[in-house]
Amino acid sequence: MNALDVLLIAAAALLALVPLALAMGQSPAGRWVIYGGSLAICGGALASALWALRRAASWDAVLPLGLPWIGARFHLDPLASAFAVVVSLGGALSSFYALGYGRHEEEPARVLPFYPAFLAAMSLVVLAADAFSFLVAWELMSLSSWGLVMARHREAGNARASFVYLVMASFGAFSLLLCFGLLAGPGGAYAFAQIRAHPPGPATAALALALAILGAGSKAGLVPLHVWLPLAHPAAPSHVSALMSGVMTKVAVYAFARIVFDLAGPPAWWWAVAVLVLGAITAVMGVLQALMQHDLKRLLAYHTVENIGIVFIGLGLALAFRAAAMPLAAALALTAALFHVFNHSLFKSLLFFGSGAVLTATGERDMDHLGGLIRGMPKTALAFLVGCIAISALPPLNGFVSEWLTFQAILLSPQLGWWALKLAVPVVGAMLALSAALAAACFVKAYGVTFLGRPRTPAAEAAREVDGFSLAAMFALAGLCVCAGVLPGFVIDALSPVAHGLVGGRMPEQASQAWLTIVPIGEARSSYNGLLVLAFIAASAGLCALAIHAFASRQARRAPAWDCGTPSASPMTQYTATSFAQPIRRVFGAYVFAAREQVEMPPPGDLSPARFEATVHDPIWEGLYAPLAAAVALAAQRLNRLQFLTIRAYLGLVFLALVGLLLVLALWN
Amino acid sequence: MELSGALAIQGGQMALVLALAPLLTGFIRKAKARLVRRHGPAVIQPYRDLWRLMRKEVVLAESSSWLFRGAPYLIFAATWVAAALVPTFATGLMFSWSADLIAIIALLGAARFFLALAGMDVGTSFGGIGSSREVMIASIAEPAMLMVIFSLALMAGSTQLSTIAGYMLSSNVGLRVTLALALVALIMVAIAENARIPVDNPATHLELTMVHEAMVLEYSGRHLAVIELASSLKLLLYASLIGCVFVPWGLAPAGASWQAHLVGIAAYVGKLALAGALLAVFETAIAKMRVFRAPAFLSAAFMMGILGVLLLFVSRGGLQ
Amino acid sequence: MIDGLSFDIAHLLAGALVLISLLMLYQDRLTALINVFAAQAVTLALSVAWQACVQGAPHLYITAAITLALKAIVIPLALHRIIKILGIHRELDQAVGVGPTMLAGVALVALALVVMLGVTSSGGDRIAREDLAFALSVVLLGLLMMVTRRNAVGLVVGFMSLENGLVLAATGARGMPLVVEISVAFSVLIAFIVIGVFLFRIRERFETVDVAALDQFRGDRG
Amino acid sequence: MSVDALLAVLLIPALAAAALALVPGYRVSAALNVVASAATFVAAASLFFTRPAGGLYLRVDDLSVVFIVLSAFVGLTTSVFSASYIAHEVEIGRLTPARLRFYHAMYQALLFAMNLALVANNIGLMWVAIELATLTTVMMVAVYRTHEAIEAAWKYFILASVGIALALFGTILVYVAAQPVVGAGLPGMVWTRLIVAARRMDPALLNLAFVFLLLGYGTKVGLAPLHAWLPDAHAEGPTPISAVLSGLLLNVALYAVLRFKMLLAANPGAVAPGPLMITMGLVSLIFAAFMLYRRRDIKRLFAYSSIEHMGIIAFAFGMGGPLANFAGLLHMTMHSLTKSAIFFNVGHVAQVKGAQSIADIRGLTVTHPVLGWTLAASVMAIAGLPPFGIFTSEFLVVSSTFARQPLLAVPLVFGLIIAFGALLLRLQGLAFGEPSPGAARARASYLPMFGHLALVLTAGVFFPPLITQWFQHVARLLG
Repeated sequence: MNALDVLLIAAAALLALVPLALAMGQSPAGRWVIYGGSLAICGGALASALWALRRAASWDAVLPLGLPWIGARFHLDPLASAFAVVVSLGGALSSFYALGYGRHEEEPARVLPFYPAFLAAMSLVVLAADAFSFLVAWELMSLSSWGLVMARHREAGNARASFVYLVMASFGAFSLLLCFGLLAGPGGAYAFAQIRAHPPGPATAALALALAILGAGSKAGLVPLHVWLPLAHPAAPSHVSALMSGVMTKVAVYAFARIVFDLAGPPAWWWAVAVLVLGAITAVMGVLQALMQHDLKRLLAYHTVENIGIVFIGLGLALAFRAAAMPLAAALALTAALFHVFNHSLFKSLLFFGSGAVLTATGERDMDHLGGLIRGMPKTALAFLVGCIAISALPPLNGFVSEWLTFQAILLSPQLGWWALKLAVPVVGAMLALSAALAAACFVKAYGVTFLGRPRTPAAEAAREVDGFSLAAMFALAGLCVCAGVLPGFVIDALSPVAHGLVGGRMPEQASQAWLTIVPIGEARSSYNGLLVLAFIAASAGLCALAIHAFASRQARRAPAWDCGTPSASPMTQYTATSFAQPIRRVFGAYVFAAREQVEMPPPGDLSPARFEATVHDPIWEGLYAPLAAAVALAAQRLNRLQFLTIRAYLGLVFLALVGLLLVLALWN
Repeated sequence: MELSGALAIQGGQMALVLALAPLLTGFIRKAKARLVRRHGPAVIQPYRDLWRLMRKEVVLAESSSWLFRGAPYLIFAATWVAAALVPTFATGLMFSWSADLIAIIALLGAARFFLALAGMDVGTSFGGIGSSREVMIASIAEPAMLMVIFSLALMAGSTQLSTIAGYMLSSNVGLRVTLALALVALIMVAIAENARIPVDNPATHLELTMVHEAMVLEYSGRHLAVIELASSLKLLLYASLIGCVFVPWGLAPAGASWQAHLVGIAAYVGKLALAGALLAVFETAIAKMRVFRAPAFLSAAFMMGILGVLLLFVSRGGLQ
Repeated sequence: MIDGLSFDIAHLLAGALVLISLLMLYQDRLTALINVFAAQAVTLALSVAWQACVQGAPHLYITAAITLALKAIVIPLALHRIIKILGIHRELDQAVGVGPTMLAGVALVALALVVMLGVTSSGGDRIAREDLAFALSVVLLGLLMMVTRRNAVGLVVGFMSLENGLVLAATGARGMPLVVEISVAFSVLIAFIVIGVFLFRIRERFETVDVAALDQFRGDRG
Repeated sequence: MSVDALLAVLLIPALAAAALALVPGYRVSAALNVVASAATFVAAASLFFTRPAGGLYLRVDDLSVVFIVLSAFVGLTTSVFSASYIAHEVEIGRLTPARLRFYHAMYQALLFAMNLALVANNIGLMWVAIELATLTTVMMVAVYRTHEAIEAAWKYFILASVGIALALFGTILVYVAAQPVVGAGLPGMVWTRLIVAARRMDPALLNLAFVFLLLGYGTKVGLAPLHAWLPDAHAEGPTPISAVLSGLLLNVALYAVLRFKMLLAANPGAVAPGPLMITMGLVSLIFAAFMLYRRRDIKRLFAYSSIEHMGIIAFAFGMGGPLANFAGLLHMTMHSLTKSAIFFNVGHVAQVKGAQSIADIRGLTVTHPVLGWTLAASVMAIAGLPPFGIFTSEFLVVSSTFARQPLLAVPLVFGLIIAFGALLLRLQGLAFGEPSPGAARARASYLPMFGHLALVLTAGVFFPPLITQWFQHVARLLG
């Protein structure tokens, strides 16, 4: 029984949990059975996926399902195993988290049946090796996550969120469907093996790329296809939000990589331009939108958009290098992208778990009603802090490593011969740097407003630490973030067969480097050692603390905050999320989202409070989606008149159709 | 021998930067005072301040958390490690390969991250002002800095500072537009990052204009001492960065004789003095700008950085 | 055995049918309309009978008889009765004025001729061709009448004349099995009965057979 | 034995109709109705294995067997559903036992007519049968005797009769075209003879015939712009009839169109029938998709969805080729099963909520979890999401179309997405949110609904090789 069998059995077992969940959805035992079961299954799947990645081999399986003359084909190669690792790791940890978190679910019967189906669908997408099974799994993924978003169907706005979500999902699915139809050809050769055997011509491949961007991008949240994401991800229960943001978007990245690097044949150089530009725009738009949010979970969702942009920048570079036949550089870029995929799945899950903990402890998602949680829930605060540092790409954590690798890849790109790329890449690099810096700003805001300062509401005041499972899950993720940050070499080595499989090159082996340093290209060129950096920081901080406590006074006295001598009693005078973002809103807002601030000052003598209102708009929604919706509504309204004609008028229609066809014939003769 | 030598250089440098940092600050204060015909404090005043602060007891705001108390040490550590990795008088640093220029800047970013958090921890409106303005400035300064790094890295074919310095020493540099742009951008970024005029005024406590000071407003005693030390370290770091990259003469190559290293130290001190003097002159010459002019100032630096990189991309095939 | 004369006669009768259809379009009074329809039925019966003797197909006589009995006598009488019973206003209002209707009718006949003659230019015997052309025009005219008459009786009559066109076509087709004519007649009968049933129920519900009155009871308004 | 099967398919419903016209008690007649339908289904299924030799009037071939078995099956499940459903209608007094006797007789008559149309070897006979089916359904639509019901029936009747007339004219034209080749008299209408001789017929005449047949039978199929009768007939008739209309009658009419399409396809000179069907299919699809948005009545909503799917099926058969034809057959089967399941469900919902208007039905998953989630599942199925069978057919249609005629796939996908949005919007309103009053338990049997959904689900995941080969064979027949 090989690794693929294990993964397939795991998926089947997850699906088998669904009827069980339907049966015992109401009983309290259901939570333990379903989440515990998913945890065990995902654990097994994770083990075998890791083993498969280590072996760097590939397996095939065909089941007598799906399209009868093709069967349901499954294939496990390094790429698939890498993403299987991401999927099963995320699944295992969120199941573990949910063991505790699920207790607070009002209607568990609406969550439990969909949850294992969602996990199974995601892993099946990664394993599928023919267009039909792929799309079935893909749509199942959308459908089950839709059900999970609908779990809180009574809350205002969730219906709209899930509606937009599923419509966008079906749009994406249709794009992928067209893409596969194109690649498979009129004969219907839907198996990936057949597609690989007959690579498409340049025009076809270009069209396929466009469709892949539409299909995978709409699921991953590429601007301008991202609008559903910040609506749907926060609406789901937090462990599901973690899965949707941390894992499902990665499955979309997998789909893109599979199609563009594996199925669509050799790339043309301008593909890279398209992907790079999209990625850069996505990264910057995502983080700027995130900065404007004051709903914690929505902020995180917008950050998913940003990180997807970073991943696509890496993929775009890989495409460029591959088109330029520079396998080593391509391997570097691709590894950077995949590394970031892995990292993001870690810290985004961690952050969503944290937000879930905050939600259970306070019942609040709005940061402007929180604050000071670091005292009520110090452990959660610590874990969340690790996540914030990681996502802000600060050393020595993992987020920094993947962005560092991406930068290294960008620094290789002057060797690319094409002018468009020569012009695009530096700008893309600049936007990447900008988004990284803005991300740090955004998480200073998120963490500072939520966990630091003084509590803004009684709910925040009364917040207490959450249950052990949640904490354990969060600290496990935090630990993984640190490990991936200080020992990146092992991750890079693990990813090298993937890069070799897709772009034919591999990075130098890292684990053998002295002091576990990572050296992407050459010693003299660039190197980074997270372990040493961490050690140095720890050492010098400790040294400094020791010295201080040795020579300096140790007395400390508690006193009211000084605040320039004007301490303010009310915690509402603290900076809120909105006011914290104000400087950046002033700098970028005017261009990017037509931010408007109006102040209503009462006339002198009037005692009514002054009102300050800041509004930001999503230009993409208003410029693209609202008009579309309006057009559809208008067409529906106009056509609807046809429902109320008289019988004579309907006969008239028949009559006209007849005469028209006769005319056609008369002309055709 | 080789290893121990490198270790010695590394250790020496760590000690040196720590020792010189307050001196540079004091020197600049003195020079500024002189320039406006004041007598000004002694050059070693910063040492005295630090010592006095350390002896004082710490007054913690009631609403402050463990993060508030831990942050100063982390800030200091990150800054110190960064400063320790910038070649000051010799390139043969033992651990220079453990973090390249990008990582060094990121370390400073980490320090700023914690500083901003600390500013928000007490929950006062001034802390909020400081943090939000700081991150706003940083969010443009960091990309600008990265653009500078790009131009340097593309020319030197490496992001390792020692390699870059070596490349600058080598003959095949010549005068480059990119280099000039990078230098200007780097100086502008350095000014902003170190909260100097015209972006910020380290001496002010006028609520509405302060940025850096607003964040550390609640600190006192040893914490404040550590933070002050960290910020002067940062200033020193930027000064030595500019020196190492743009005027690398006198840097002792790896494995050079001890005389060479002495020369290097001398040259380094000279560079610092020059930089300090120039900064003082500059700060006295111009006035501070409004907070919301700062983005424009930094965007200019950013644009120059991008321009430099573009020039490199277009002008040649890049590094092999 | 098809000689010029027989062809001319068949042609004449078929043409007459088309002409009467146009006449029906011209009518604006219910009773007159019904009478003209009866006349068309008679003509049809004649033409069917002629086809019977031309093709030497005796079973067509039956068809002729059925047509005569049903469409020329029974149905017109029934319609007259219905009009009396329901006491509908005699004027039947047209959705489209007579002039345009006539023009449209002529255009339709032209279209039918073009299509059909263009079609059967390749072989096929001539009577069938001509008759098909005329039958098609009768069908189209009947449909046009259903479309332009607001009144339910007008609707029924239009439908009938449409069926007349079908019968003409069917008989024109040489050796078409009897089963078809019977089914035609059968269907027409059923059609008529059902329509009648509906007219009565409609009357007891709406006091009128004006189709427009039905429309205000359409579900899913607004 | 085998010939008996062929006759049985016709005789059982015919006799049952006669018998049911006499039986007074509605419970007995309902039971009898089920029994007769079951017997018919058995006979139909046996046709699958033993193929009786055809005559000049009747015969069964591979194409028609698919339709017969399908219609017999849906006829059976619907009779089961109707047995329990109608009882409730009588209790609340919407129907009188007298009307019920009529209803049951008509039900069997309808099955008879449809089977006749499917086994007819004579195009005249087929025409008669389809006309009979139409008239019976007209009667059943009117059975409630409400204003709306009568109005719907009237509209249905008028439009249908015009369609019938056009179809007859087309049939006559076919005969006229065949007569010089096949010879006058009965043979000129026998299907088996026609298809052989089609190559030598006058192509121009065939074109003309096909125009009339497409419009005539297309009226029954419910293709826009000939669709007008369909929504009201579905909405105002009894729910079992809505199920039968969508599940069966449309298919039978489509079967007729397909027959003549094969005739044209066999003739090299004739205009390709494909483009006509593709055009009407796309028009129906997109038109219905937009019409879905402003529906107030739940049954009318799904009636429009039937128009949409008939459009897709017509499109698929218009595209032709093994893949598209296979997809067309599959889609037709799956649509019949799913749509009738939806109408069963809607029937239950309308009974428990006492309302048929979408505005009055909310939060079903809260008050009636089984009904609500089943409705959600079946709407997802009809909207073409996996793991349900319709996804398979849409997958094949869209992908093969895009590979062959990319420009045609664009409007197709456009229509599908528009329709999906509308259905999803309505579903979320119906099944989720704050529930509307009305928590009565549904009394009718869920069995048919679950049975259909189970079949659709199975077909979506696993498609039996036997049926696959069968469909592929038929798809090749359709050319």
